[in-house]
Amino acid sequence: MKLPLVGDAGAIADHGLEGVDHNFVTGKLEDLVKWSRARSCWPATFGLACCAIEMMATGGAHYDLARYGMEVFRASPRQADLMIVAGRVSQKMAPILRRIYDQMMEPKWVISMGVCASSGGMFNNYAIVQGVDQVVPVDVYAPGCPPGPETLMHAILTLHDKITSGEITRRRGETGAGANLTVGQRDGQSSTGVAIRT
Amino acid sequence: METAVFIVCAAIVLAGALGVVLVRNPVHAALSLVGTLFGMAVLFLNLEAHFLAAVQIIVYAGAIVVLFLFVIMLLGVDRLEDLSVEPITGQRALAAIVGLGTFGLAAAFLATSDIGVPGQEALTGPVAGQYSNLRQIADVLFTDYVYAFEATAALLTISVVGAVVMSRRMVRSHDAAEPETAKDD
Amino acid sequence: MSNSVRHVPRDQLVETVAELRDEGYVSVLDVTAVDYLEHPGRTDLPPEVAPERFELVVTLISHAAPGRTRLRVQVPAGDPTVPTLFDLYPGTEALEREVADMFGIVFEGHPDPSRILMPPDWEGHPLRKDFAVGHIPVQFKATR
Amino acid sequence: MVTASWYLILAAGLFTIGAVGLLVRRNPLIMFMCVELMLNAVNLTFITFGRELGDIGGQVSVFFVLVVAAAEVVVGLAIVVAINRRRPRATADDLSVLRG
Amino acid sequence: MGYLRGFAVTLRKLFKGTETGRVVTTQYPDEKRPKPVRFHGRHVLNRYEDGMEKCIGCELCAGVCPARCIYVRGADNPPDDPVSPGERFGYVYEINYLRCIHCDLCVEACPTEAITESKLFEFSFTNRADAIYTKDELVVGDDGRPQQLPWEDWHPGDDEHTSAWVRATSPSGRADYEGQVAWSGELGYGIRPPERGQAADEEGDGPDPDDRGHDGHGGHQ
Amino acid sequence: MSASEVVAAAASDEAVRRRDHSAVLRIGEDDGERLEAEAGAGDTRMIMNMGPQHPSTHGVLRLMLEMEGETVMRSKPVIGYLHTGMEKTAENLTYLQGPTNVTRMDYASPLFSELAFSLATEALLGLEPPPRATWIRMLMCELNRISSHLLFQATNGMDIGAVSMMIYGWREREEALRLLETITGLRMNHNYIRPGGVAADLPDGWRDQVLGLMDALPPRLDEFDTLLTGQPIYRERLQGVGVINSAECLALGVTGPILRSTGYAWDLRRDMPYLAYDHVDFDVVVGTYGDCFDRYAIRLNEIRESIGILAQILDQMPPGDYRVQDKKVTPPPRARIDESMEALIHHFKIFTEGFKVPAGEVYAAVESPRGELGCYMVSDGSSVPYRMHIRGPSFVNLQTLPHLMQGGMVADAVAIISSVDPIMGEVDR
Amino acid sequence: MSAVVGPSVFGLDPLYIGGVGLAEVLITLLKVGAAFALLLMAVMLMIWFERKLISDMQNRIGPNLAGPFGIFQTLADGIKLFFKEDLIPERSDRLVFKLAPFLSLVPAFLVFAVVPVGGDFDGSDGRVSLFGHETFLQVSDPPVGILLVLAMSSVAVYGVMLAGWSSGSKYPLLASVRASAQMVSYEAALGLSLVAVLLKSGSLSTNQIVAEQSMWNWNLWVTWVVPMVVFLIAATAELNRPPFDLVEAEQELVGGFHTEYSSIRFALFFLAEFMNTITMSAIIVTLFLGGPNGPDFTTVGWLSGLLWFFVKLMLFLFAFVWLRATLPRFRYDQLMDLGWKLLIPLSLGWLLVLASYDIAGDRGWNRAAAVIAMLAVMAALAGLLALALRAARQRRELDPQGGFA
Repeated sequence: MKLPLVGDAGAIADHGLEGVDHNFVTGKLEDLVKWSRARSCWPATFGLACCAIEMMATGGAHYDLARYGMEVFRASPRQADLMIVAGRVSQKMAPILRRIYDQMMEPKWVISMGVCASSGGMFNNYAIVQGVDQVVPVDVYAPGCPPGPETLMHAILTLHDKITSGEITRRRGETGAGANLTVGQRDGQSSTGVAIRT
Repeated sequence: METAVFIVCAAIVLAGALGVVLVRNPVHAALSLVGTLFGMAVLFLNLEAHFLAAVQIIVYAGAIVVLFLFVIMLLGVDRLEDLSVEPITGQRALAAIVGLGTFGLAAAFLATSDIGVPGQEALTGPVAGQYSNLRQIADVLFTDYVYAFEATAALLTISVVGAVVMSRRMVRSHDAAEPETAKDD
Repeated sequence: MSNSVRHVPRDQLVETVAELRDEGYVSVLDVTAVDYLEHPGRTDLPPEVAPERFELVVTLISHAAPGRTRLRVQVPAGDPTVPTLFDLYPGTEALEREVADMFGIVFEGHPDPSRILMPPDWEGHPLRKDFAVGHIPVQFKATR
Repeated sequence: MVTASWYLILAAGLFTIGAVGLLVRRNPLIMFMCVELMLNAVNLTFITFGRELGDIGGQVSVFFVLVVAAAEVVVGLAIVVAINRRRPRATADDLSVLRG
Repeated sequence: MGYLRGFAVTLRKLFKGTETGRVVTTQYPDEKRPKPVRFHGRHVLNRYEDGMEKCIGCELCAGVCPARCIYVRGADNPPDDPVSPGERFGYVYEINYLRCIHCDLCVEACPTEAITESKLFEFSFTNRADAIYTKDELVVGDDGRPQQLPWEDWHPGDDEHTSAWVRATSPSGRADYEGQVAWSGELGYGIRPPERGQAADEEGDGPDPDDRGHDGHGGHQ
Repeated sequence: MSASEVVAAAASDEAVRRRDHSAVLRIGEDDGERLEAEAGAGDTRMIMNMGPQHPSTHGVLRLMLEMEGETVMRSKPVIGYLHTGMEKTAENLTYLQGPTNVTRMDYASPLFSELAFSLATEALLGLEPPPRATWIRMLMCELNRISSHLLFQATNGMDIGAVSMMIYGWREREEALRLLETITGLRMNHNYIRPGGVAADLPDGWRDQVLGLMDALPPRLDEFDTLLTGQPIYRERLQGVGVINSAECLALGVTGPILRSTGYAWDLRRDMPYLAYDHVDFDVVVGTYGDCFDRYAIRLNEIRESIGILAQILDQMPPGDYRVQDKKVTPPPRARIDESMEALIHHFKIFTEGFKVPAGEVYAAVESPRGELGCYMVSDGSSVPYRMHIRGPSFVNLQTLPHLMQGGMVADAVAIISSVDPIMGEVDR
Repeated sequence: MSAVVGPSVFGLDPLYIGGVGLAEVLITLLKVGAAFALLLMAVMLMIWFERKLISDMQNRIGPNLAGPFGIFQTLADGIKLFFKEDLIPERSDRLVFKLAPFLSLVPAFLVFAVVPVGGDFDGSDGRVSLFGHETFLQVSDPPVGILLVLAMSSVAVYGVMLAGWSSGSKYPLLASVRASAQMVSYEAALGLSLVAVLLKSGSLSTNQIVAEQSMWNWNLWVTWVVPMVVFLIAATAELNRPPFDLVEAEQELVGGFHTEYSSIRFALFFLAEFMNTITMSAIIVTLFLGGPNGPDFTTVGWLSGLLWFFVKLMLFLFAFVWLRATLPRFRYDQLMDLGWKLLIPLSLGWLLVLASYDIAGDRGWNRAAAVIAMLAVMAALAGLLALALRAARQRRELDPQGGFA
């Protein structure tokens, strides 16, 4: 069914915003939606280790994530848009992390905060998943151990930029969208490192 | 207008009532009951009983059905009832006969007789008296029926005390007792 | 303030701890173990103690006369079992579970002998010396 | 035009449904709800008649019915809770334990 | 009335002029919190004042790194166009910032003060490859200032002090070596002054005249 | 209660043990759902999983709660979700690199882990760090204790539902962190206290900044008092919740504020002094009832005591070396490298293979904000610890959870977890 | 459409006195539309206001990047939620799950219908002239207005309760059980504190009640403050606002009843919560602070009423945020204790005191003496209650299984 100004209804139902025909009206609408997603990016309360403390400190008065409309830490993954993997992900935690990611609703984003989450950091050993991107697709990596609040904010702003420019959605589109993204081997880790038990 | 309201509400009331009887899930049954009660409340409005319409919602929908739901959730008895088994043979047939009989009798009585329904004309004008509905009820309630009224107060108090005593746990005394009292207002 | 070390045979561990408890050692602070598989040579053991692969280390503290006592128990690799101290000090529960998880030393009589840190289906005991660290190469551009 | 008979027939129907439900269902909670249906049917009758006869007494009676219904539900549900504590999955058939 | 006294506390915060009501937020990215002198940021590879690179490819930094995040390969200096003043230079120098924990052991280990840390900590990557900094990205530019990569957020003044200089030039615990200059000059900056150390302690603590960044500690001035 | 009486109570009190069995839910980690399915529908007890991703479990603690309605009957803490293999990692890092590893255990008070590690190493080496190093360590530890307890105030406020308290706690902690950052260059995980001393001398202007913090904090603490301590709702939430007594604490090996909340004054700083704590004067804060409120009040007042200690440290801070001057342990000053070939060789040796530590085994302990933080270290004579074990106070304290929670409600469970103040990095290591 | 139905359904609004024609229907529709739009705008601003104010109380800035001063923050949240993926959990009861958000939203709006937002009540009954028709500045003024408020607030519990139950998981279910107990309990206190107002006003119509409080003759003073305090506390509990937000206590129950909700359905809950906050504040203003009453300072009569109403509304919205910023959360049993053992007896007792004052006036007795005597009786009863509670607590503590050491 063809809708005026918007495009084919079936395509929209199947692909959401991506299925919308591009013209002036929908273009503006898409911009508006992207703006709102960037401006209202609610993080899940998902703290693991040292980085979680810094993540909370970022919400504190000195840095104030609320300025970006992000003080709404949602305990329920269903309502969260952004998962900040803050800290080292152990082999025991990885399946749970993945489950929580799967519980989040599209569109969703992941920031890998700190080197332990990003690649295992200095804990290059049996217990730690060497990079959370083996478990969930990561959009932005924040370096540091732990990253300072400003580093985290930089990562968040980077993410906002990517959301506004649509780059992430495009990338997801190319590699197999969202949760089904198959993550390649990284950092020399064998792919047998993590067994997802969900 | 009044006819339309009546028809719609009657449909809601009957559908809700059938829902209570036919639905397997107790929570759905309670929701159907709420539907019936709302329909009734509107019918009450149609009959110029404003006060009772509001009280109907406050007491029935706001307290009694909430209490039902509370008990259903508290006890976790929201499992589906197996309606395929008939506990007593012939019970349903009998119930259907009795039900239809009752309804038939009442309907036939109403249709044929002219007693009790002095005017089969439209129910429009206000109930006798120049005061508001609420004022009228209050006048009667606190004069003619004042002893009955006091008796209901006693009844409520006694039932609350009884409920608390009954639902108390034998072993653990201090929890879960309070919520059960949350029902009479 | 004193710190002392006592070497205790495995079968006397419980009695020794009970004695220490009566002497005023109010708490077991720590239960841990060491895997001496790759140790080049142990010089700190008294002659009467035969070195074994595992050594259980129990640290107790006395508050009345402030001091700690460390009990060192040799546990052979072939039979890594030790009686539990849970009945004397319930606070050893988690500590013993950790040792069991990390070293594979079995505590007989422990109320909950399950893994504590590693996932329940994990194979191996990470702190044993023959368990590999699991190091992987770090990613660099020049080593591609 | 809606006449009193309409209301009365509706009440009769409602009462019938409640009565049948009470006879058929075994879940004590649902049986309670059926009782409420029957009470509501009676309330409707009261108000209709009160309206017809121009007597506020009908509404007063409904008021008392409401209060008694509330009391009845309080006690009834307390019994259900108490029984359920002792015998989970009880149906109305099991309530014969209440007999001495 | 304990119930009510708490309300005064929260209400007082509404008066922005007072000390308790002061807004302490730093509005990143428009403004940045001033970083202390010793702040550990991302690394830079320094050059001598004549433009030669300080790194001699000795791999001490790589060896001491607990995260093994530094990869160095030395090579002999080409005699006609030497990169560093010594025999060898860092031919390959990479730091994997998804491993680096900013402990600064590399800075302490470096015998030539070649690697120090800047005050830049505002960077993040959308790509793992970006996180591996190569020597071209780490080494300071011709003006002695760190290079700015697209994903880094440098504010004016961030490049002033490639800090952790203090650890690189640590007197290793000896009080009598404090304040001694025993290091070489640096492209664009010359010889950096040391911290005053315990000398300042005895003189009494005035704020350092050349203001090295500890002015930013909101709330306690 | 004197120590001996407590011992007697602990020895004879079989009730402690009995309650043990009833308070701890002894089922496997994955058994919850199975048991749930097996239980009849009328069984009002249900097994609820709290965590590992739950807003109030402080990271990744998972609790299996057996509940009846809202009442917690038995419970079992399930840990290991943050197991990092730090003890294994320590066996691959030299003594010089060691602090970078241990500092990441208790990330709320990283300096204490570094201190315990350094004290153990120094004990094996037979070294005594110079006095200035000792006093700097004390200064840093007390600052860290303040920031750690402020963190507790924030998270405790958050768990009880006082949103402003959370932000205030973070705000004050940020001030303390900035001071730590000025001194060590990092906000957390400092790698500052090393075997043999500290990594760097105190920076210019440190005294003013410490004084500034000491001036700024007390009025803020009074604010906390108004906002929470004097708040009847808050007291109701915490008083009489999660009660434990001294005998139980000792039997469970509990240390720190939880032990002190029972009225049992035991603080390693006073009773088994390390560093120079015998040269400063401070009170050991104790509670009376052993409930959540006492634990909160102890932490709040320990901040005040720490401020008092800071004042004394400022007065007594000696000049001199801040690292032990042993060529084998401490790298030479930068100025010596150019002068002396020997110094250069030492520099290279220390940074490539580290320093060798005589064979032996040792246990050193400090009073961290959560209790006794011990480091057990075995050396085989090489430059890498043969075995390094940290006795984490949170790990042991966590065992009290089932006992504290029994009979409470879910909301109490949250308050209790908060009052135990576990740092999961140190629990799971 | 018969003229006779009008008054029975639409109450006493002078708009319908002369019969209902097209203009009247249009005006009514306009009022409904305006009220709805107003309420939506108010919710948007309220959420922003709350976030900004709470930030101010915490030395922060709060949302300031979405639009000027971050005023479009709520808009961004709304649009984002609208375009987010929706999910109905597998174990849920689909029908009820979908129904619940609307059950919570509709009563929130309906209550607002009886609030007179403006009008000149100084001497008159607040009618204003709209397009040449006399009407009230409220959507409807039923003769049982206050009962409608009570009815709607008691129906509001369904949304929360059914949302929790239908999600099919444990935390929401616990929240449901909490919600039903909490809201039903506080309903009683809410109703009883209202009775004091009814006693003084002698009417259930909101318009009447406001008209009774012309200028400064507010029910706040007339009922001697206590009923308003009780009402405010009970309303906070009814609204599930902190410190009574046990139903969605994040620290205990993750998200509470809306844990499993996402996307637009969650937004509806969000909307309902704040809409309820606004309508409840409006009700307090109407009942106790004289609604739009206040000195007239504009030339257009009804405008100053609107302004006064808005100012008073802001006062309560501020109070709700202030409560949130300051107080820690109650525990379930404390909440019940507060409701049953303090608020209900207090409002009941206060009612008796007020009644004794009135009766003494009617009978020509000494009013002060009557009130003092009544207060003495109340104090004695309170003492008895306290004694009973203490005895109960002592017995509970002696109970070996009930307490904890």
